Amino acid sequence: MKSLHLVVTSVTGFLLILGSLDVPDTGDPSSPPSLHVSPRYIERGFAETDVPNMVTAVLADYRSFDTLGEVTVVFAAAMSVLLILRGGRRRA
Amino acid sequence: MNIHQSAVPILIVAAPLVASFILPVLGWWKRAAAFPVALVALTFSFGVAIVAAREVLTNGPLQYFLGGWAPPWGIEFRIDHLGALMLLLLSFITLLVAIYSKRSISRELPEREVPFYSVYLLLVAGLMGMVATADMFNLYVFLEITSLTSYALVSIGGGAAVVSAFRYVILGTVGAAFYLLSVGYLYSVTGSLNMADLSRILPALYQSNAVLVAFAFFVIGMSIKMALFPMHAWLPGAYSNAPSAVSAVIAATTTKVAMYALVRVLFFVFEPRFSVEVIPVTTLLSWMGAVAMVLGSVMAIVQSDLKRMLAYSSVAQIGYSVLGVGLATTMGLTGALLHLINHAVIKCCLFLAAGAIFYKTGLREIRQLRKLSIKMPWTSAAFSVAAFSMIGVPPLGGFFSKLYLMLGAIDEGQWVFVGAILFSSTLALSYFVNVIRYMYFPSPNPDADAAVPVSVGGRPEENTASALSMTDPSRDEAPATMLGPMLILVGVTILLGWFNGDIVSRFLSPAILTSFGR
Amino acid sequence: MTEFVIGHFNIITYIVLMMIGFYAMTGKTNLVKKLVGMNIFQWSIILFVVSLGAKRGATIPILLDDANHDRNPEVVLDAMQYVNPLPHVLMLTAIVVGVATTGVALALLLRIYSQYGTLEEDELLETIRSAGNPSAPSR
Amino acid sequence: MIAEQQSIIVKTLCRLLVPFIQMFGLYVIMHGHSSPGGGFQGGVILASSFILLAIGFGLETVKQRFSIAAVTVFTSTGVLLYAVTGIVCLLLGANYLDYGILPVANPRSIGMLVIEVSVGITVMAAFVSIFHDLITFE
Repeated sequence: MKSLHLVVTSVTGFLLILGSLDVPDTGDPSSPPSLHVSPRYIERGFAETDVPNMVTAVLADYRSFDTLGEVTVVFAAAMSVLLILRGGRRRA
Repeated sequence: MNIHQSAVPILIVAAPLVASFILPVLGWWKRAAAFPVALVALTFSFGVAIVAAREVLTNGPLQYFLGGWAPPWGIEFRIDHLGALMLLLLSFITLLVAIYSKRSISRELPEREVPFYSVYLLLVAGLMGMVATADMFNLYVFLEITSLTSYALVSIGGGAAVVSAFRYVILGTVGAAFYLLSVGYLYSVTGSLNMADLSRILPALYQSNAVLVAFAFFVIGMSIKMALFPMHAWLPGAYSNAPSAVSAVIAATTTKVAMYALVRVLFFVFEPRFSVEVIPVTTLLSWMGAVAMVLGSVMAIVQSDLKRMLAYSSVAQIGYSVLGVGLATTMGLTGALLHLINHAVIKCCLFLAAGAIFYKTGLREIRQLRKLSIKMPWTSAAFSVAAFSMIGVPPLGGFFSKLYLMLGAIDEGQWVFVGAILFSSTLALSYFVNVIRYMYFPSPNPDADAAVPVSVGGRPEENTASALSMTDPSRDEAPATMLGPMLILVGVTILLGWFNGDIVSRFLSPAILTSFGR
Repeated sequence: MTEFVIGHFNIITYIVLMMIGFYAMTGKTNLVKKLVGMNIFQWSIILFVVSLGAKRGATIPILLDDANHDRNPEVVLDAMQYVNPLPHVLMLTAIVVGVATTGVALALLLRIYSQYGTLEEDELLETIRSAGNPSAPSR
Repeated sequence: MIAEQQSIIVKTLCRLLVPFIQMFGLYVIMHGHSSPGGGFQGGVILASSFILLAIGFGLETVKQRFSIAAVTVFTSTGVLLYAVTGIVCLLLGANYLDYGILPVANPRSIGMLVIEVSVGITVMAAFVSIFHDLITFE
């Protein structure tokens, strides 16, 4: 059983190394992520949103629906834990 | 096909979300308010889904820019014909299950209605969001909302449910993490997250290792989420130990939405030629589907527990749909999607019937269901019709989807798959007829059946009382709020059979042709 | 080979971490160790995606006060001057999701422990089987 | 699970640290526009201050200041505020969460501030709630 898990893990790792051959080098300024969508956030972010922190601008404006989803996950976790634990036996 | 802007998509998702956020505040003030609020939100969502379907049918796909930012910079919602049908199905089933859950939840989870309905609405919102969104990362967020809430809902079933839920957490997280990994690899070579944008950029990169690995991990991740055969370990425990209403909704929706996401990425983000020619993943998928069909049915036959049998039957039915997807032809995909819808409706109805039986009698073992048709005639009838539809008896919905799948396999000359479909359907016939036989025509020798110990679960005093009452069956039907949704679903499966041509020509074909037509 | 390792040190690191986490998740029988493995697994992926945003010679994606644009909204900035903010945003969400999943999993573990008195998977399955529950999860 | 009475050293240290942690949490939330930080980070810092208080002075002390019903209500008001902001934008005629339409000066900046604050409230309350549920279960 243990050896099966080792084999599965090694195959996964090997596949990922194989896939990484075509991933651009770390910090490469001409990699697709640096050239395709993100330049607009940097170049026009302040002009469009009035917020100097681009991470905040993307988080709370360009992709604010993702953030709503993120807060929903936190809310879901709180409600889930409440649902799982609070009905059971409880101390005071 | 022209795409037009519409605010309808966001309303479908926002209604259950906002209702879910309001519930804890309202429930703090008055606990009884939880159910009506949930019902109003789900009805609203269903109404908007009808409007969306009408708009899609008359004007073509809908599009919505969240925050007003155009894709690929912002997040986009897009509802095409297939998405409209899925939203209609999801909102309809979740509404019916919510009505059904009123009685069973107030008994199974007294005092916990507020968090239950809050989490239930979040599950609905997550499912709707997964269907509506056209952004790869937003899909991940909704996938996680769906997963987290399903873990919680499964775990409250009592007994071994917590263990099943933990297993579901581990496997579900592997699935979601593999999906995130694939999004990361796609992002590293394209720089984009929007599906339409990706489908423009990707064809030039089809030979890239990173894209191949991203694709492989996407398929594995989604296979775990939709419980395709070797990765189905979480499903039987989760379905059979969850509360009955939860089993019905999870069986009918979560795996289907994962399948929808798979179809969408396989054929609409990537071109069909990628998954057929560049890496032969569709061939692999169809073989895995065939194996799932046969082994799932075999496992279903040997189960003595009704809900567990239905769970293994789900593994087999998912195999049918995956087989159709793997054929990668118009006919195969039509069959796969039609079967997905049929299976959602039928399996929901079957789990609701199993839940109603448990609610009234406390019984879960198939062999204990003797003479149930006298005690609960309507529930038995609903179960039987749904079972016949699942087997594929002609005028019902299940027949036509299997027919499309067989025609698709014959077109491709894949006689092995035709044989597998027929064989698996025969096995389905045998395990469903076994249940129906106990319900309607128990064997003359009751001692052989009575030797089975009373099942664990439910309240012990109820179990003994009901076991006694079953020896002297008198009519004791499930309450109307539970019976109604079941009978409506039976009606829907008959209608799905009757109008299968309309569904294919108006909803499925336009969606499939956008990918296979070009 | 050397160039690959130097250019992709982030990827090598994350794959090693991911394999550790994945092995712990699937191979360990203790449920808490599985949960720890799950966390390592998620965090390795987060490391990977965050590292995609890096740009040589660029600074954090917050507008510099002393930049020559003088906070004039009309001036278009140079994209090469700041790192890519998008992976940071995405992974902030993924971190939150990971924390939320851990919370729910811990709650489940508490329930399992109070119900069965053990967190070893084989002992758990043994207890469930011997209790005669027909719907015990199979291995 | 938590000892009701800790030693004087722990209590004094908690008493000293908690106000500063809370202040820092508020700063991180409010200053997310122009420095690293934001609602989630600040919310977690605020939640940690309550958890530290619970460790030092026992859960009952915290409950007296921040009742568990209030925690649940806060969890949902924060996220409700977020969703309602989106709906207000929708009602004013723009897209969901398109703050540009809000009738204030610098609408996008203000809209984002509302979002950050609502995220902070929810995250703080949610983590306190999860902590409470995990700690009181036996």
